[in-house]
Amino acid sequence: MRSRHANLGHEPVTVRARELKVWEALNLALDEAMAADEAVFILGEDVGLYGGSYRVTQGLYAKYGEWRVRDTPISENSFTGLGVGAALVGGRPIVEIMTVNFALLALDAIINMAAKLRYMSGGQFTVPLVVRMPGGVARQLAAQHSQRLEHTLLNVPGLRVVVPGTPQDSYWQLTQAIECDDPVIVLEHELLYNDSGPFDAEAEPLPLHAAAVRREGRDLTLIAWHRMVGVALEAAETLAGEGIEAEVIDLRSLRPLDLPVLVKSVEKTHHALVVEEDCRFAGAGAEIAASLHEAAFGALDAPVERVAGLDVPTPYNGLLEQASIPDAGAVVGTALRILTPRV
Amino acid sequence: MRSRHANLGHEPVTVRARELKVWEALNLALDEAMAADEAVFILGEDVGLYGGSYRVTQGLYAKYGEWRVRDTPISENSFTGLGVGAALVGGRPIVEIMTVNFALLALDAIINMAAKLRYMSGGQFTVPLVVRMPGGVARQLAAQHSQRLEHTLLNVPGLRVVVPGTPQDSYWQLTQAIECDDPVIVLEHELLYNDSGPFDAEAEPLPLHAAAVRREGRDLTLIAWHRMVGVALEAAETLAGEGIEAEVIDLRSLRPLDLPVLVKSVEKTHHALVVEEDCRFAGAGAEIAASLHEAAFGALDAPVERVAGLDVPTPYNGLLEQASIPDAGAVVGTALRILTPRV
Amino acid sequence: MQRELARQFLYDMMLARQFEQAAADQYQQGNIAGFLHLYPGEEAVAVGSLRAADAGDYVVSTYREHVHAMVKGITPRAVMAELFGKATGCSGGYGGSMHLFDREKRFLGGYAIVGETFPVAIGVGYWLRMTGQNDVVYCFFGDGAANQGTFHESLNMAALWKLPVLFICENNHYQIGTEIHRHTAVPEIWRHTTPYGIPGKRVDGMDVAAVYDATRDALAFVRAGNGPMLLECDTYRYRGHSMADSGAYRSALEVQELMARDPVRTFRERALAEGWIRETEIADIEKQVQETVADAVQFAEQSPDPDDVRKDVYAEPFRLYGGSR
Amino acid sequence: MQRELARQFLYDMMLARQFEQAAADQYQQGNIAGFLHLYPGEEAVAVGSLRAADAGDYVVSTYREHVHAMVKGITPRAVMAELFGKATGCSGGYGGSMHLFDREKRFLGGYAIVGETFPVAIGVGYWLRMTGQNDVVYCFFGDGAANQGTFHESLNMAALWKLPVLFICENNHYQIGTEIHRHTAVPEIWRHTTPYGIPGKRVDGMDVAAVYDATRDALAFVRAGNGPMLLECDTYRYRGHSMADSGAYRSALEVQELMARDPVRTFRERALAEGWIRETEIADIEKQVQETVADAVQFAEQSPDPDDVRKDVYAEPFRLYGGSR
Ligand SMILES: Cc1ncc(C[n+]2csc(CCOP(=O)(O)OP(=O)(O)O)c2C)c(N)n1
Ligand SMILES: Cc1ncc(C[n+]2csc(CCOP(=O)(O)OP(=O)(O)O)c2C)c(N)n1
Ligand SMILES: [Mg+2]
Ligand SMILES: [Mg+2]
Repeated sequence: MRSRHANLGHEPVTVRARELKVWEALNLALDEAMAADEAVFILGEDVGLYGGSYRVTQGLYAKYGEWRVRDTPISENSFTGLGVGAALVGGRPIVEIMTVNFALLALDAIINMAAKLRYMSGGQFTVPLVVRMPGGVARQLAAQHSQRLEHTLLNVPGLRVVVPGTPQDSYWQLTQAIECDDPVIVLEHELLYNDSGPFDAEAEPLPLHAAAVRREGRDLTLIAWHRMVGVALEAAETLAGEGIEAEVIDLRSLRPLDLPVLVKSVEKTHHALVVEEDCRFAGAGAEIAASLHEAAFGALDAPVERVAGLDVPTPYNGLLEQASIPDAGAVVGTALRILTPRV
Repeated sequence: MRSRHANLGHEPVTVRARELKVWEALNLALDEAMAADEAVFILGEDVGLYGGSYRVTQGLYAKYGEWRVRDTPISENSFTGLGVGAALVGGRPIVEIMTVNFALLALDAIINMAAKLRYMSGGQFTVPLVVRMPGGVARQLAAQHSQRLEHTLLNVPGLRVVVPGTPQDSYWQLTQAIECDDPVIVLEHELLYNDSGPFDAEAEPLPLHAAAVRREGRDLTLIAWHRMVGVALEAAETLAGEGIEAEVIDLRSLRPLDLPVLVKSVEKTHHALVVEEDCRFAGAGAEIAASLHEAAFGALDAPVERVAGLDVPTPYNGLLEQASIPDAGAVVGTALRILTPRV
Repeated sequence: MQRELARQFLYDMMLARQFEQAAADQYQQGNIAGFLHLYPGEEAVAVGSLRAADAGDYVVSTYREHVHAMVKGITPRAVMAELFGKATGCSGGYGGSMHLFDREKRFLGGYAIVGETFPVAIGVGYWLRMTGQNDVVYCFFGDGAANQGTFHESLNMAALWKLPVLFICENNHYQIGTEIHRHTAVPEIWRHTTPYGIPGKRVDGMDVAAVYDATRDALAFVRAGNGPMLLECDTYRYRGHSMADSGAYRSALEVQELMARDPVRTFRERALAEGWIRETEIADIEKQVQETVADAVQFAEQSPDPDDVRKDVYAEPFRLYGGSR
Repeated sequence: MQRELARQFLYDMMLARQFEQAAADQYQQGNIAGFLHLYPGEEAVAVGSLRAADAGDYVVSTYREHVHAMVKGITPRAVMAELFGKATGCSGGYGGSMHLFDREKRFLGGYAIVGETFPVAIGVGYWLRMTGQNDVVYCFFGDGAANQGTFHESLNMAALWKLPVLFICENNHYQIGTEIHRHTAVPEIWRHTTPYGIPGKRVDGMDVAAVYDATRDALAFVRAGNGPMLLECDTYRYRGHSMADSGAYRSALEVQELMARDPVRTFRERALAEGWIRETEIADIEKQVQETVADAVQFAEQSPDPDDVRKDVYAEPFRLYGGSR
C-alpha cells in the first residue's frame, strides 16, 4: 500500500504505564495497529480533527492523515457499507459508529452485507471489518440515546461480538479484532471510557472470546459484562458479608459465548444469576440462561435467573433512569432469594 | 376525515366462507378495517396498483383510491417513519414492508421512533401504527432474503409482536392490531400465505396475545409459531406412533408471551421443546426457554431444549437450505432423546 | 415593520438568549443532565420562522429545540422543568432536553437521531393532505442532517405527493466538529432540492425579519397546495455543539466575525434606529425576560420528580409474560 | 466502429438473450428456484458499459446481474451452475442468481437489497484512491434504487473525496410494478447529481454503441482523478420484474413500442447495414451462442451440489458455545 501522507514509518507510542484508562487503551490499540499495517484505516463521525466523541481516536488524525482517519458525514448506513466494500478488496477498516443508537441505521450494512458476504460468495471473500460502538445507559441521555444492541447482533451468523470492559481487555480485544479476518463488533460502554485499570502491554493476552473469572466463589455464579461486572462485584462484596461467596464472571465475548467457563462455575456453585443492563425480555441474558440450562441442568439447584433492566424505554429523569437498570442491591436481593431454600 | 375519492360508504365484502387462504384472510381484515374507519390507510411498495407482492392488498387500491392505498418508492426508513408521523396526528397507518429483510433499513423508524414516542412524550401521544411484514425461509431466496427478525423486535419496549399462522388468526390478529392504540408488528410467513384453513367470521376471537393449544398431549410440550407449528404437529403425529403424546402450542404472540399457557402445559408434561425456524443462538426461543425455566423449574424433568435453525446465513442451494432449518425428523429425534431417561 | 411584531421578535430572542444561558448555568450546577444543545446565535431562525406560523401548524424539531418550543407556545416553565426532568415538564420529565413535546401546541418533538425529523414531518403532511386540512408542518433540520438518507427519501415523497411541508435548514456550518465543507460536497443546502423539483431558497439566518418574510412567502406557497418548499437559513452557533463541547475546532477569527452579526444585538440596534422600539421598552423586556427565566428555574426546582418508571410504555398496558389481549 | 468490437457486442448481446431464455426455461422446469430477475431488453447497457472496462476495474451489481457477470468474464457455465445452486457455480451454490461473485474477475456481487451497491462501490473506490490505484469501480443500480437513502449518502461521499466510481443507472422505468413517474418526483436520474456536483449524463440504453462511447468518456474522466460520474441508461425490460411477475401493469402499446427498439435486433441490423458484419458471421454467432448456452445448462445439470452447510460462515471458524480465540 502506498501512503499519501508524508510521515511514513510511524512508531506507535511505547507505553509501559501500569495504569491506563479504557479510552487510552483503545487509542493505543488503534495506534499500534495503524503503525503496523497500512491497510488499517478508521472512519466515522468526528473521529479525525475532533479526536472522537469519547477521545478514542485522539491524535491519530494528525499522525496518519485524513485518508486513514476519515471524518464522515452523518450517513451511518453508507459509511459502514463503505467499510464493507473496502474490506472486500484489501482494506482493514475500523468503523466507529458514534453510539449504538445510530447503528439502527447501519444494520443493513452490518447484517445484510458484512455478516453474509463470505458465505454468499462461497468463501471467496473475507470481510476484515471492525465496527466499534459505545452504548448503554449513561447519564440521563434519555430513550433514544441509552440503548444496547446485543440482542440484535447476537443472532447474526457471520458476526463476532465482543464486550471488553477493562483497559487491558479493551487493548487486547480491539487489537485481536483488527487482526481477525471476520467482521467483529466491538461494543464499548459509555460510562467505562474513563475508568482506570491496570495495564501491561507485555502480558500474554487472553483469547478474543474467552470469559474471565473476576472473583472466585463457591455459592453462586454471577454472570455479567461491561458495567454490570462492577455491579456484580459490588454485590459479591455485600454477599460476602452475609457469608455467601459469589463467583463473578466477566463474559468479555457474547458471540461466541464461553459456555465451558460458565458450566464449570455452575458445577461448583449450583446457582447462577445473569446481571444484564439491557431490558430483560429477550436480551442477551436469555441466551445465556437458556444455554446454561441446556448444558448444566443437572448441576443447577435453581433456575438461572436474570437481574436486568426494566422493559421500558430509558426515561430522562435521573431517579427513574436509575430505577430502570440493575444495581448491586437488586443483585443481592435476588441472590438471597435464590439461595434461600424454598419450603 | 374527508375522503378525496368518490365512492364513499364502502361496505366490506361479506364473507361467510368456511375456508380461506391466509392472504385472503389478511385482505379481508384490511378491507373491513378500511371500510369501518377512514383513518386507516395502507402504504408500502407495490401495495396499490400491483396489489401487493403476496396479494394481501389486492383490490383495495381500486376500492379506496391512492391516498388510502399508497404505493411508495423504495425508501423503507422514510415511509415507515411517515407512518409514525401520521399516527401521531390521528392517522391509523398500516405499513407493509415487502419482507422483513428490508426492515433492517426501517429499524430506526420502528425502534427509535414508533416504540418510544409515547413514553418520551410523557404519554401525550399514541402511535396506532401497524407494520406488517413477511419473513422466514421460503424457497431458495438465499441469505439476504430468508431472514427472521423476531430477536431484534422482541427486546424493544413499546412494541407488540404477533405471529399469526392460520387464516383465522391472521384475520383476528390483524383486525385487533389495527384497533390497538400501540404500535404492533405483525410478522407473517412467506410460505403460509397460500395455506387454506377453516374460517368463521362470526366466531369469538381469541385475545391478540393469547397462545393456542393446537394439540393436547401429556408427555412433552412442543412450542412453536408460524410454519414451525405445522412441523411440530407433524412430529407429534410421528411421536404418537411411538406412544408419545406431545402437546403442541402455537404461541401466536411473542411480545408479550403467553407464559401461563406454557407453564400449565409443562406442569402436565414436565418436558418442553421450542421449535424455531430462526437461527438458534439468541433467537426468540432463548427467551421462551429462559422464562419457562424461571417460571416452571420445579415442574421440569429436563431442560427446555431448542430445535432451531443452524447458525449460518441461509444458503441458496435447496438441499443445504433444507438442512439449515428444522424439520419434523429433527423434532422427533430431539424429543425422543429428551424423553429417554438418562442413565 | 409593525412595532408590535418588532417588539415580539426582540422579546422572543432576548428570552431565548437568557433562557439558554440559564440552562447552561443550571447544567453547570448539576440540575440539568444529559446532552444539552443550546441555541445562542441561531435565535433569528426559530423566532423569524415560527412567528409566521398559524396556531394550527405543526412543528417537528431536533434536539436543539428549546427555542422552537417556546416560540410555538410551550411555556418557559414547562421547558425548563423538562430540562430538570420534572413531572411538570412538557414531557413529564420522561423526555428531557432533546425530547420536548406538546400535543396541544402541536409541537411534535424533539428528535435526537439526526435525520428523523424528515419522515415524521412528511407523515404529518401526508395526513394533512389526505384529510384535506389546511395546516402546514414545519420540519427543522441541521446542515449535517442533510446528509442523512432520510433527507433524500423524504423530500422525494413530499414532492411526489405535494405534501404541505416546510423544510427549514438551520445551517450553522457545523456537524459537531466537522465543518460543512468537509461533510457536504455542495455546501449550499438549498441547491439540494433539484432532484425533487422542490423550490429551495437561502436566507440570512442572522436577520429575524428576513427569516420572517421568507417564511411567510414559503408558507403561502405551501398552504396554497403547491407542495413542499425548503428554506435554508444561514446561521451560526456561538457555543459548542453541546455542553460537552468547547468548540475548539473553530478559529477565534471565525467566531469573532460571526459574533459581530449577533442576531439579537443587530435586530435591537435596527429596531431602535428604525424607531420600532424605544430604549425604555427594551429595558422593560429585559426585566420581563429575566423574571420569566428566573420564574421558570424556580418552578423547575420546586416541581416534583415523576414517580412511575413503568407508565406510558403502552397505551393499553399488559404483562410481558402475561398472555391476555 | 471496429468490426471486432461490433462482433463482440453482437455476440455478447445474443449470448445474453439466449442465456436468459435458457434460465427462464430451466426455472420453469424446476432446475432453478428462488427469485430470478432476467435482463432481456437491457442487454445494451451491460454490454456497452462493461466492454469499455479494463480487466482491473471492479463491478458492483444488483440481483439482475447475470449479464454483467458474463461480460466481466465469468463463464456462462459458472453463472448457470450458480443459478442451479451447484458447487461449480461462481459462488459455489451458496449465493444463487442474486449473488454472483468472482474474486478473480473483480466481480464483487450480486446484492439483493435495493440500494446496497452504492456503499459497497464507494468503499472500493475509497480503497482505490487511498492506495493510489488507477482502477475504477462500476456501481450499477436501477431507477427504483435511486430513491433509497444510500444513493444520496454515498454520492455525497463519493463527491467529497473524489472517489473513482462510475455510477450506472439502468433506468427501465419500473420499480417492479410502480412506474417511474409514480416513484420519483423528477424522473430523470441524471439530474439527481446536482446536490453533489457530480456530472450526470443520459444515454440511449437501447443503443450499445452509444452506451459504449458514453462509458469510455466517463471512464476517462473518472480515471483521470476527477471524481465520480453518473451515467443514466434509458432502457426497458421485456419480461416481468422476476419470474413471479407477469408485468400486467404495463400497457400492450408501451411494450410494443419498446420492443420496436430491441437493442439486439437494432444493432444487428445496423451492423449489417454499416457492413461491420455479414449474415454468415451472424449465423456463426447464433450457433456458437446456442452451443455455449446448451453447454452451460448441461454443465450445471451434471455438477454436484455443495455439501457443507456450515462452511465459510467465518474465515476463522469457532464453536458458538465454545470460548476459544
Ligand atoms: C443518526 C445520528 N448520528 C449521529 C448523531 C450524533 N450527533 C448528534 S448532533 C450531530 C451533528 C448534527 O449536525 P447538524 O445536523 O448540522 O445540526 P446542529 O447540531 O449543527 O444543529 C451528531 C453527529 C445522532 N444524534 N444521530
Ligand atoms: C431495500 C429493498 N426494498 C425492496 C426490495 C424488493 N425489490 C426487489 S427489486 C425491487 C425494484 C427495484 O427497482 P429498480 O431499482 O428500478 O431495479 P430493476 O429491478 O427495475 O432493475 C424491489 C422493490 C428489495 N430487494 N430491497
Ligand atoms: Mg449544523
Ligand atoms: Mg427499474
